Amino acid sequence: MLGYILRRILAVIPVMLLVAVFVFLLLRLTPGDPAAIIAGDMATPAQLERIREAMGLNQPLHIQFVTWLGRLMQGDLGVSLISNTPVSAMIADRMGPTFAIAILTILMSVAMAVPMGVLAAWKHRSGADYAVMTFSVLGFSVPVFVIGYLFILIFSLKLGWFPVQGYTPVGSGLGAFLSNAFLPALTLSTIYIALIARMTRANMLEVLGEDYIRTARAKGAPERTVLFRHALKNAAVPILTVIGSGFALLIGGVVVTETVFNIPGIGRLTVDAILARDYPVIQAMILLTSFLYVLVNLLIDLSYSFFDPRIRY
Amino acid sequence: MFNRLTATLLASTMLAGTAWAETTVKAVMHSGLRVLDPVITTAHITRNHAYMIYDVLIAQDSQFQPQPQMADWAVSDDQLTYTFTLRDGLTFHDGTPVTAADAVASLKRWGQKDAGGQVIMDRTASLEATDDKTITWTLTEPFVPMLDMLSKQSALPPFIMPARVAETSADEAITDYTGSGPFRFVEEEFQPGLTVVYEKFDEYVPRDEPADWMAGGKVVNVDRVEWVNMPDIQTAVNALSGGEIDYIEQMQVDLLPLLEGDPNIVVEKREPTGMQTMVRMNFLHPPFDNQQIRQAALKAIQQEPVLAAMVGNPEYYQVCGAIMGCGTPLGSEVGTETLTQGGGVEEAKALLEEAGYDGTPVVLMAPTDMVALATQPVVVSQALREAGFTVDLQPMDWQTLVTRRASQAAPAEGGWNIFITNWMVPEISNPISNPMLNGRGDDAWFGWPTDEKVEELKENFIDATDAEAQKAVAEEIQAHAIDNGLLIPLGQYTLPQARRAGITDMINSPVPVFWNLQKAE
Amino acid sequence: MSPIPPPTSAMQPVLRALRLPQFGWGSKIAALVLAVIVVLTLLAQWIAPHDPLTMNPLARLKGPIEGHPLGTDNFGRDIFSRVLIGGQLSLIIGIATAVVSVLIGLVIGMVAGFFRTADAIIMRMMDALMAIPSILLAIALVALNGPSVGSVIAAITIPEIPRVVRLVRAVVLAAREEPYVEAAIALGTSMPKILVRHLVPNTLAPLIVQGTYILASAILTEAILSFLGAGVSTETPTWGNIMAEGRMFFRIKPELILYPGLALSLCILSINLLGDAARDMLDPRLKKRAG
Amino acid sequence: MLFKTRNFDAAPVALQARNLTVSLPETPGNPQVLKSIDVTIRQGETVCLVGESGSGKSVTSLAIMGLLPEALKVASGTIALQGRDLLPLSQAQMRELRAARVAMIFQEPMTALNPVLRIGDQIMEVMELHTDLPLAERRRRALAIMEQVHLPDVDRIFRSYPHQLSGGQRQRIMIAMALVLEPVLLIADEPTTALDVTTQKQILSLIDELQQKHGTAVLFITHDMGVVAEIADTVYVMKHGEIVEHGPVETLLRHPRADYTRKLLSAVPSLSPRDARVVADDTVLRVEALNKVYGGGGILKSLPQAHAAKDVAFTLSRGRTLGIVGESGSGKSTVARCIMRLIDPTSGRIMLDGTDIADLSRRALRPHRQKLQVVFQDPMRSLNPRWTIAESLIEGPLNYGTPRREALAEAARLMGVVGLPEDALARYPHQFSGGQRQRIAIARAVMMRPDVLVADEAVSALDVSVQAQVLDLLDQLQRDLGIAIVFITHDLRVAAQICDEVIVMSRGAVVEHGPAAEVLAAPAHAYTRALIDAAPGRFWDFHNFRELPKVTHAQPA
Repeated sequence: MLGYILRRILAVIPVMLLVAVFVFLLLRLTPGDPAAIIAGDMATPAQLERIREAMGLNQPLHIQFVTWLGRLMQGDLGVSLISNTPVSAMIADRMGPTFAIAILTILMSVAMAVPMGVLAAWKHRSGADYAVMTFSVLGFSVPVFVIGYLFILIFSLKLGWFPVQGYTPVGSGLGAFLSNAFLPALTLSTIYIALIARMTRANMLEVLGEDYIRTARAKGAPERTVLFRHALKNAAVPILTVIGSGFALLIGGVVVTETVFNIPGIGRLTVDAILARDYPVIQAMILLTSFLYVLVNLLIDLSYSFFDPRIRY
Repeated sequence: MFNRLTATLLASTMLAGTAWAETTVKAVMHSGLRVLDPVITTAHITRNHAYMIYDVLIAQDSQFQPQPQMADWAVSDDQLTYTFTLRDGLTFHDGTPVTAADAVASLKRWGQKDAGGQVIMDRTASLEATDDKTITWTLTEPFVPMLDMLSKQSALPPFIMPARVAETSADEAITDYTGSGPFRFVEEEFQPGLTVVYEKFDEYVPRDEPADWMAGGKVVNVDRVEWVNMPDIQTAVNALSGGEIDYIEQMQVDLLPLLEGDPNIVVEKREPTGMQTMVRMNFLHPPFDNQQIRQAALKAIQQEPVLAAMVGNPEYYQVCGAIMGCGTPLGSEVGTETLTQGGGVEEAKALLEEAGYDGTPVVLMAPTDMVALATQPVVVSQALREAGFTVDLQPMDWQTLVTRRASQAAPAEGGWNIFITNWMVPEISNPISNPMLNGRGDDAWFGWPTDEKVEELKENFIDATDAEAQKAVAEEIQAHAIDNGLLIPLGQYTLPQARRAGITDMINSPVPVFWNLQKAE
Repeated sequence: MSPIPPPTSAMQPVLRALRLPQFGWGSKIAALVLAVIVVLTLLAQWIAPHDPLTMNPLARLKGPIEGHPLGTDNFGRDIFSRVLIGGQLSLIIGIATAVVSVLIGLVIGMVAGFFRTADAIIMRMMDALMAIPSILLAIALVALNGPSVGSVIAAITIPEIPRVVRLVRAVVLAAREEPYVEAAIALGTSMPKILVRHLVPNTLAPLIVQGTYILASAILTEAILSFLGAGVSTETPTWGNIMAEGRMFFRIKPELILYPGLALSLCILSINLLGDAARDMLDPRLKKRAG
Repeated sequence: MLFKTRNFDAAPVALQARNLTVSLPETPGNPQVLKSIDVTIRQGETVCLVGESGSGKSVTSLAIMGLLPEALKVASGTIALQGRDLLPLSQAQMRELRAARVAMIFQEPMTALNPVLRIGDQIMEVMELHTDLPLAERRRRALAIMEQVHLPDVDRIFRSYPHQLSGGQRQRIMIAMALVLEPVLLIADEPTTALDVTTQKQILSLIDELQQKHGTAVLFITHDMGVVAEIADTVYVMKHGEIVEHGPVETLLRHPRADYTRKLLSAVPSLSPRDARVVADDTVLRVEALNKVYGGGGILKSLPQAHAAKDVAFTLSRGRTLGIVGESGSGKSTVARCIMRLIDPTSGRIMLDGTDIADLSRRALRPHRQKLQVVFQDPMRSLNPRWTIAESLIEGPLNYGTPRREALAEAARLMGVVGLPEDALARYPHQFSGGQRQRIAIARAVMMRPDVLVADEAVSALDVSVQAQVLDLLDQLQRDLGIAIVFITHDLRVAAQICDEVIVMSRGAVVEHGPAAEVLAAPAHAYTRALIDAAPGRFWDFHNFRELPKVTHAQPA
């Protein structure tokens, strides 16, 4: 087990290294001169050259990469070109809200999607099945910002149940946190629920056709026991996998919902950084989100053995 | 790296929000604050930030007249020596007193960067602190607009910083945000592009006169001001309706109906002059290296559709052909009839024919992420096409435009032909500081016109001794600038501000400021 | 000896998937809706009452009025015409993304599935590409390369490729264990020929299904890119940028989001439903249970 | 005593199905899957339900359990358990009966247990569902029944997960689970089909033992006549949803009345070896010291190695058949795949017509490929489903430069040889039955005019009647073309019928090697003996409806 974990962690290294290369090349091989941005409205060519020199932008690409990677290894993510603040501080500052809302989203999604998927699989080809499937296809079909606007319109403006925007940390009280975080999480959930419900349904359908389900029924087990005790645990691994791979989707959704609900998270930080060509921030953010993705999926892989005793490392 | 992040991440998720001070004003500003050094950028948000935490020597009142702020002044009879005397009680936020040496260092740094400042520096014999309270500035020749330049609100007012900060190279951003203004910058709570927090600076001693635009006593009546950036104006409107914020600096006029009828909300124009939006062409490359074709472009465009698409409600825009702004002392609308009334398309077609325009595509840069600049290019490109231009409308984000407009390369090789920009009317109301009227080729503003005539006219303006004479020269400049196509004015507009009714006594200056205002609980 | 049924076509599984009468009523409606949308957008040039770019800023944000059945947008352009024409580019972006990512993914996936040496390297690269959140990658690509149709397609395509590669590789790995592939080896069939003649056809069915999902998600991604300010120019309307532009006026004139949103959602919904139906049809595991 | 001869006429009826008809109401034409069948099972009796695939055996058992798939509906008839009709019962009432009164065990022990629940919990669940016993008592009873099914180390197995047990152990668990509540009726649906013969023998005797101990009625579903001969009291023969014949086992095997029964019985290959053919001195394949080792290596720690084939050696002459016999995991398929070079041997020589092909590169191997052809087990998967039969058949010849027209003509001719109409060439595999596909696969191999044909369990997936036809075909081809055959099988009957020589493998090693008649009639090695002992019904000559003339070796069953 330990050896396996070690090997898996080691396997993260080449992936992250490749991500680093991608990110670096992506930013360096595309137009947009960070020096021009720093120099501002009134810069002269000589000033530009000085800034390029100072930033090391004149050196060959591979030297720049090695330098950058070296700093990265020491935990130095650099300093924002625009605001001059250390990137790690900026990220640390903005991670809380994103993190909290992402967790809430995952919890809400799983709590809603898994029962939906189980129901749909159990009542295969029934009205309930079609309802769940239609809902989950709808979740993929409506842009998340449209959903966000609709929720604001209905729940905040018409019904007045939630504030329209903003963020309160969990520390200020769960109620306060939830009143701000519920709508964004619900918005984000739609696509996640769609994904998980579909996956749950598909896998439950498959599992429900397995011999041991027949065995359970032959034992006289009631349907509830068959579904939740025998089937669901067997369907858990692919459901977990989709939660992990859906994490990338979640990050995409976060970018949009943070804009719609004005949440000071890393999604907006990234979009702002990209639009402002704030290279150190872009690099750090893409690396970080990729790392989180890899990490989440690693944790999920490792958790498989909890659900399926056949998986031992 | 990630360990540290994870730790802070957990901490910031769990930590309680900061306890509110007694009165907090939450304001949504027009843009997120990212750059904190008011000398290296002309961004308005940075200037607004600087007005919060720094003070200025002299300031402009609502009559555009310079008034004492940190200092009184005296001018020698030969108009060559200006003496500024700091008033008592001025303290930096770190507790040290403000000295003349601080002011001199700040003025010198400013003089390297600001267009007006550079003109003054060109004529400066000496600038020094003669004692702790006295600054003596000696010129080589008289310079009439001296006090106007020093008291201007935009684009780069000379803010006074501690000498140690002002000694930073003008090419580098400052990292120490100690000011002497009425508010203190709370660095720990700063989130670039997102939130800026200011607290009342208790040791600040306001002047005794009532506040009048940037001049007068800056009396702070609230404990804390938070600037929040909201990327979506609708969110801000929703938040204002819900009482989650107190103030929106720039309202999208189209959204005003949403706030109408809400007794808790006041929508108003903050200041009378507003902004001017205008077209800039690139003089270096075809087809706009040809005066006739520049003229054709000017004739092709009519202001009203541009303004309508941009603002919507005519109450908030004004068709105006004056390159120095309508409603300013020097505003003249000579030569802009087709812009203001239309009907120039046929003339434009004729001019194009005459100039032998060969269909060279015109690269028009269109920023998509700047609300105030997003619609004009679309309408302008349509108008140019109707007159016979081939237009290549290239959408891009604002930062790309910023990078690209600095390129003198041919349009096909990463350069450009035309883009649209906005200036605050006070920034362009004077031909000396109006960046569009700089005709010094490579040293001119983007577009790089080489126009000796306009430079000559500006010399005449500096030499003009009274307002009448100035106005006469200004009219000549207007006629020439329009004829040569230095810019195509697209009209003036004001984006109203919206506030909760509980926020009162705001100063209606072009720069939004937070002293003087009261917040009722 | 039992009688042998008459011969059928080589495209058996595909045809079976496309034979609509086997679908449920949901899929039939979906096919109908999709057909209507496609026909309307194809004929948009002739149906649309106005040029989608002709503006009249003085008659902007008007409700349904004479000549403008859905009203006008903030430039005074006809919303109905824009939604019709906008479908064209949205569909083109969707189809192009689906086709390009499937083709590239097919080639890379084949190589990875068949050549063990290349496999490790290719799959690590795909892992890395997958780890980068696709929206961020797409925004970055568009922001850095300029928001042309080409770069939008490229930006949406690149993140989809690893998913296709994984799919193709999995199919190839499974198929190369099939006895008929081993039989082909025994028959002296060369590797490239086995790849093309035996394995590629196996990937066809799952790729068609995957292609529909990519098609749907590309149309959606385009809308999100536009929303975030990294989409195609407003001069070439797409459902995405019509909505992105209209979002400012959501509360004033919800039609600007509503109609393109409805067209977009209906279109994606139909494509997804058809994709699901095709998958149910093509997935032998599900079929087994249906019997 | 050859057969069970108990008489149950006096015993109370445990289960009686009358006029049971099951149909597919949603399929056009409402086809009937079971056509008005009658089955009676008495207490303590073992009733065997035999038939080929698709005869409706399993549907019968599922109908009794009330577990029919949704598409199937009981159209008419009654199923009475101890006189109480089950069909009108609600789902909840049926649930109470399952496991408590009627229990069932299934064919596939590998998949019939829930892989994510512990064995003990799965056994105790039965009691949890049907009794109020406290946990300690449930546990005690679970352990007790596990002892009864002769599981070793019950405490450990109680805590284990299914994947940690062998197939035989899992089937014992299934039996334990089925019998823990002492049901009236045990339905066993092909419970030993997926097991090796030696394990099968143990399970069969276990069922028998428990049945006697508890007096349970057993409905035993199987397609294997050997098993029937071994365990049945009464036999029902099914075909296409109908019961064609039933009666006491001995009567049925000795004097079958229905044609179908006769046909079925005749198709069962005899365990007595065929007459060995003349040894030609024409060696086409010689394998020397063949080894295949899997695993090893690994980056951080060396992975466990598996020696799948140890020093295997044999020679094969033209026109003869070599059988490689063994249970699962014995390494017989590994040897076949090594010879085919579908996998690379670790060491050893494979001399094909005098050339060692063991180490040849793919390219160098190509010219030799055509001499060596293969037929696989699974007829459903051995043909590309997207290709017409013609395309599949000419693939090989085209590879070696035969003109298309010629190849097609040869394909058409071969269709006749394998007994398919010529127009079959234009069709697709899914339009054929399993047996037909296997003929096509054989034709495809023969198209290459191979010297050696490797048949890897080539008839194992087929029903006996079809199996007999395919074996005949192979025999005929061998006679006509002089092909040498390496025949891999786990089925001693099949080996006896077609092999000249036999290799018996166990755990990768060859334990016995010799002429089929010697090895099967007088096995020298204990393992071979055990294997033969375990073959069910080995005393009976089904083909001739009588006992085998002589007992071939020492210990009778």
